[in-house]
Amino acid sequence: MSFAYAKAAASIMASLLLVACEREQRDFQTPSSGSPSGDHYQRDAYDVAQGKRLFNWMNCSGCHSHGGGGMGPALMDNRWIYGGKIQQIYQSIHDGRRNGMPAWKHRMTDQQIWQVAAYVRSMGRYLRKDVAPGRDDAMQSGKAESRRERASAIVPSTPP
Amino acid sequence: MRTAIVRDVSGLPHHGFGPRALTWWGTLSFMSLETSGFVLAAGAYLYLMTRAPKWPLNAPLPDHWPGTIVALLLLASMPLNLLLSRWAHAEEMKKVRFGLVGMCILGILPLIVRIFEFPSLNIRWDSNAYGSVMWFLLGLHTAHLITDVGDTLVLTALMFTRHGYAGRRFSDVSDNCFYWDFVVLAWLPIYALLYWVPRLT
Amino acid sequence: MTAGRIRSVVQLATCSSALQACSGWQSALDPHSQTAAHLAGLFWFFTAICAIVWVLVVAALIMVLRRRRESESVLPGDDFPHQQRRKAIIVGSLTAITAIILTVLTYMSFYATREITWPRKHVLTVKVTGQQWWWQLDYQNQDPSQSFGTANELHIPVGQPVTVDLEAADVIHSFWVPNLIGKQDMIPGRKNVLTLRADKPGLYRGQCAEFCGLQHAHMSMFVFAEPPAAFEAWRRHQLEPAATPGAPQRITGMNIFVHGACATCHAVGGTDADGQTGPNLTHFAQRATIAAGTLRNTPANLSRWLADPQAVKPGTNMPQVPMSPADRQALVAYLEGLK
Amino acid sequence: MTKCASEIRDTALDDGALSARLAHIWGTPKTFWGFMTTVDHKEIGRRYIVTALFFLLLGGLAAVVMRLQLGSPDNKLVGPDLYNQLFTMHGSTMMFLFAVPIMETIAVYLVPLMIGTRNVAFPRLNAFSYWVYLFGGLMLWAAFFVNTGPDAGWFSYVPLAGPQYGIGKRSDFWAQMITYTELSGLAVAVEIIVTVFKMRAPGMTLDRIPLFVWAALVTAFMILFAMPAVMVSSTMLILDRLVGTHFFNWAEGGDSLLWQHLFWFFGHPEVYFIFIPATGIVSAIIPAFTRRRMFGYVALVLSLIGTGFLAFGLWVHHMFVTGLPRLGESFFTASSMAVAIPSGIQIFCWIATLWDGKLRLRTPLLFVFGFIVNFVIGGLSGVMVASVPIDTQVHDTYFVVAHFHYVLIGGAVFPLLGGIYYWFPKFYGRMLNERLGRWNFWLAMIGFNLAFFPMHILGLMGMPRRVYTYPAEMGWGGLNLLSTVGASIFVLSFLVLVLNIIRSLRSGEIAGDNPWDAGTLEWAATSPPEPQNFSRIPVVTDREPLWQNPETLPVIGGMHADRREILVSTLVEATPEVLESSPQATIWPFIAAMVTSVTLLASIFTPWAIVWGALPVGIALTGWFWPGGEKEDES
Repeated sequence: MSFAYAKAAASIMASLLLVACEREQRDFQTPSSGSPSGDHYQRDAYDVAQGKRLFNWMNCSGCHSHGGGGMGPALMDNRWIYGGKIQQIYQSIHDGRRNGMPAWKHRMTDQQIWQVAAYVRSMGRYLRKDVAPGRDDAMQSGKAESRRERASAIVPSTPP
Repeated sequence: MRTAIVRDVSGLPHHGFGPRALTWWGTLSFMSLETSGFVLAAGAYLYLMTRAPKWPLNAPLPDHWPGTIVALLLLASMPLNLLLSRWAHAEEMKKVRFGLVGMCILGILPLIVRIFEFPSLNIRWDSNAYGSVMWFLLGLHTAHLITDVGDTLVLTALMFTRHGYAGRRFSDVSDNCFYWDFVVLAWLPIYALLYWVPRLT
Repeated sequence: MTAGRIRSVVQLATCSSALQACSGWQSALDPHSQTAAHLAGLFWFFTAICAIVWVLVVAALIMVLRRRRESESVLPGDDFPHQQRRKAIIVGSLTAITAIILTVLTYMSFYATREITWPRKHVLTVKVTGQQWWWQLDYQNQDPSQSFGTANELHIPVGQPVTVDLEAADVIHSFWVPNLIGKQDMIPGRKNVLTLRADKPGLYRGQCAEFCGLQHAHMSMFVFAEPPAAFEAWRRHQLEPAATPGAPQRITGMNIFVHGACATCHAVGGTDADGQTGPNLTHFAQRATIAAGTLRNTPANLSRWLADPQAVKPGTNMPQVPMSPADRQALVAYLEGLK
Repeated sequence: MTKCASEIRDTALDDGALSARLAHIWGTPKTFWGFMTTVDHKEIGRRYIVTALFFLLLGGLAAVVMRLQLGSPDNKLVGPDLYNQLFTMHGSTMMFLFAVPIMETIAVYLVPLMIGTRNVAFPRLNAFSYWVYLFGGLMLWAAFFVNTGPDAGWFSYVPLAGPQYGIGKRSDFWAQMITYTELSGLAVAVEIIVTVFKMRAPGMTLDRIPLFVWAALVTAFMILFAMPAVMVSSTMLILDRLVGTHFFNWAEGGDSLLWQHLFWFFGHPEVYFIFIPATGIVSAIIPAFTRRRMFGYVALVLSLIGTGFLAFGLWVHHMFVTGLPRLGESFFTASSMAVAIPSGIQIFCWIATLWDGKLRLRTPLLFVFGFIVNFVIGGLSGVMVASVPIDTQVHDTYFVVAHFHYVLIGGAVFPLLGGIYYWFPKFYGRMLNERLGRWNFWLAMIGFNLAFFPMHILGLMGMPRRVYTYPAEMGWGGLNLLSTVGASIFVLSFLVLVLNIIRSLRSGEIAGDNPWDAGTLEWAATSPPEPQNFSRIPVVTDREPLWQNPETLPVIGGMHADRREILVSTLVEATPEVLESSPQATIWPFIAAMVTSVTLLASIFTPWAIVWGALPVGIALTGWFWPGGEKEDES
């Protein structure tokens, strides 16, 4: 009986440990090709932060305006034209979409695209709070990703 | 080592008031360190103010009325606080109980008004550094207000039990009065910083 | 001049091997500018005074251990009154002497600060922006056609004061070229200014001196102090667009660069590559090093860097762009042709 | 308040009976419950010291890994990510979890014994402070072991530690660790102040207070006024990170230099929190081993107070290269130079006392000699970095690393080691071995200087601090290797100390009450002291009471022998004025510390934790203060 409790406690501790380690991992090396689902990018605060850095550097706000939407669709709401899973967002960035979204496969590496996709997920508050980035040292344009209300379930949407 | 009794202290009292009590000195020490915290927070406020092009920074002036009402309420509590301290020194249980109940009410009233004070700053903490430091100062004082009111409530309950008759409890009551003075006085410079300094420029 | 003489005395007195180690291309003790010479002189003056004080204290301790006591009373207690008075006078005088020394040092230090302060307007102005983890250099001119950007290698004319505007793009960095000048922080949202003047031609190394994250260790820069004519030639060359590749391999390399991921972050003047977030590579082949002083600029090193930047400089924002070895060869050939 | 009929006064009992009776009343049962509930300053002080030494071990191990990494150029033993965590953990641990706590808690243990009382002023606060400190330290190291160790340096400069560049939860753990340690540090400071002010033995007037106690008092005051600065700044940091305030965001009216001002307003005095108690230790050892009263008592006390004041006027010398106005910087050069004067006076007075003394060159005195030799180097290099122009070259280089290790190890750890050899017999009743002590001293002296002197030269050769590696062509490899070798020898000296302590605990020579024939009151208590310290409170008529009358201790009579009672005396003259009872053992401080810690830990992840946590914390504090009906509560 007590052994069972100990086992349960140990497994809880172990999973906490894993969560923390994963969240704080700084994975510098590019994963070898054929990289899997990309899910681990959205559990890693470093990858999400790098994604945010790239989002700014690539001037994604030029169309998506800090996620609020402009020429491109908003990224903060729960409406996703091409799906809101990280793999789908990766596809949108990688190959581009009709209506003006360019393909980035030749302009960013796979790893970078995954990082941006993970960051885009954080804008809609689909990531854990302790993984999503805090506010920038810049003029503010709304709440930081880590403070946004959780987005509701993903709703498929059509282009306007 | 051999010992030789050279002096007898059996006649000394078992509790003292004010500087004769350890808790009074403890209270004074905590007041000093909290004053240090208030001064540094105020320093941060003034530092940010001197760096800002205008003050308030991109925000309407704060509405001073809730703050003014809190200030008036706090000042209004001072006479009873003074009396309560005297009654505690005199160890008059009935008056002490009355005074404590009164101080609980006079402590809760400004706390209620305080709830309306935050929105009347007319800026959010996450809008800019001006907003952050305004909320910080107000929050710092509110924390002190809450803890002292909580302390007064517990002490009031205590004085209505049999434990209240121990002499040192009266000393505790007078120390609580001492701390309330500090909470009231600390509010005045913060009140000026929050509501009147932005109006100077 | 006093400081200079003291310096030579101390140099003689101190172990010479340690001092030889002190000289170098990133050393505070091998000044190549008036400013750095002032600083070094002041340093040696302070060191001499401090060394004397320390030797006196240790000598006193040794005497304490060796001297014979007049009265070895067994009972613990006070000194005799006459000893007390004598000691009081000695301690009092030593305190006064300490105060005098400190006053002198304070004055010396203040005087040196004034010596190395320059008026702030000079012909040549370079804006240096600290980035994680490289230096962006913008040679600014009233006439935009005379302005240009480069990275990590600062060229200055010998003998002329140059205004250096210090800024930071992300976190705090610190500009420091010890042979020429002491450090000054680069703080986001603030502007600091230094006046840099090299009095001898040469190559000087500088390094970021404020901890700035993962690759703080590999954020160095080089200052090339050149005779004015050479500097002017270099400046004119920088204004020109990049060399057009001739050889087929280089043309392949250019296409990879301009149409691939490289151009997203890097600019090469005269091509479509206009990325602004990484170092400007217009005259990359002229640079002595890669990745802010991390590697010497050789084709082999460049190939290694492109193959896996994270292995060379873990945490750098330069990604590993997948490409075939042949493509990488072509890219290296192109970049090494950007004279 | 009628007199209790059954009350017993100590005048009715002989020494033996009284001692047994008070030992029972004040004693801590040797059970788990006794361990958790004790409020005895000696129990808590001892475990505080052991915990601080444990953190010294952890911080030291971090340093060992760093030294191994830097021992050769382009080394790949640890990468930049781990290295940054290591040096941040090393600095934060040494400053917040080792140096300041150990100096404060040696005072917690010794001050009541030295001033002749039975406990500190607020024993339950003392227990609370220990538990909060323990939980804060463990939290930080637990975070490190799950790869969440802070990595922005022990002074966590923004923006690197801020919300944008301080990625993940690492800096949040750092900022919250500050809250824990400051809470415990401030609590101890308040205890020490009130204990020294109001609980001194009758007759211990201000000019008879032992110098160690003066040092502890001055330190406590400095903590009182400096620590709130880091509380304010770390709170701002965590608010910036967690709820999006803009204190340090330049684009929204904040300023990253605000952090530096606030941090160094605390950070510079902090060096003196460590150094001043160490001078107190030196001033306690020197008289005992020279058989002379300290020369210049008044001058020493005034220099302690002077240092305390000046320490608050120096903080800008950490910011000389941030581009502040030159005139202001010159002022801070002058004030930084001026703080050398009180330190100088202290050194002159120590040497003057040694001059005519009858020296007994035992291990504690050896460490005092080592202290003077090393600390003077650190002090003088401090004079150099106080100069703005020189600082522009050496700031943030290994020169500064060398400087502050000379000040902190030379100036504080050497006296601390001397103090351990000096007071160990009082703590545990057994002497430490003299032979091993000498080995310990010489290894420490040689290892320390080999490890840190070359760093001066490395800094001048251009080596910045906080780099995880360096290229071979810089020519720094040789000196770095030398430094690594020195560091290993220094570590060895600590192993000798541990060996010595273990040997002594098992089979050390029995010490007796006053093995060094010293003059201050702690040596009048038994070794180790009884739970009540003194069965009868001594009466003091001299600065070195035991030298004045080595045979008989004058004491007072008339205190209760049936409850925990202490004597409250007046501030200046120490005339008895009140017989106050001292609190019983209780579990509430532990519970309060527990709920406080959980609240603070949770607040790293959500600000609402403060709201949810307020209620349990309030309940715990009410439980703590609510009387339990013992004699101690009802008087």
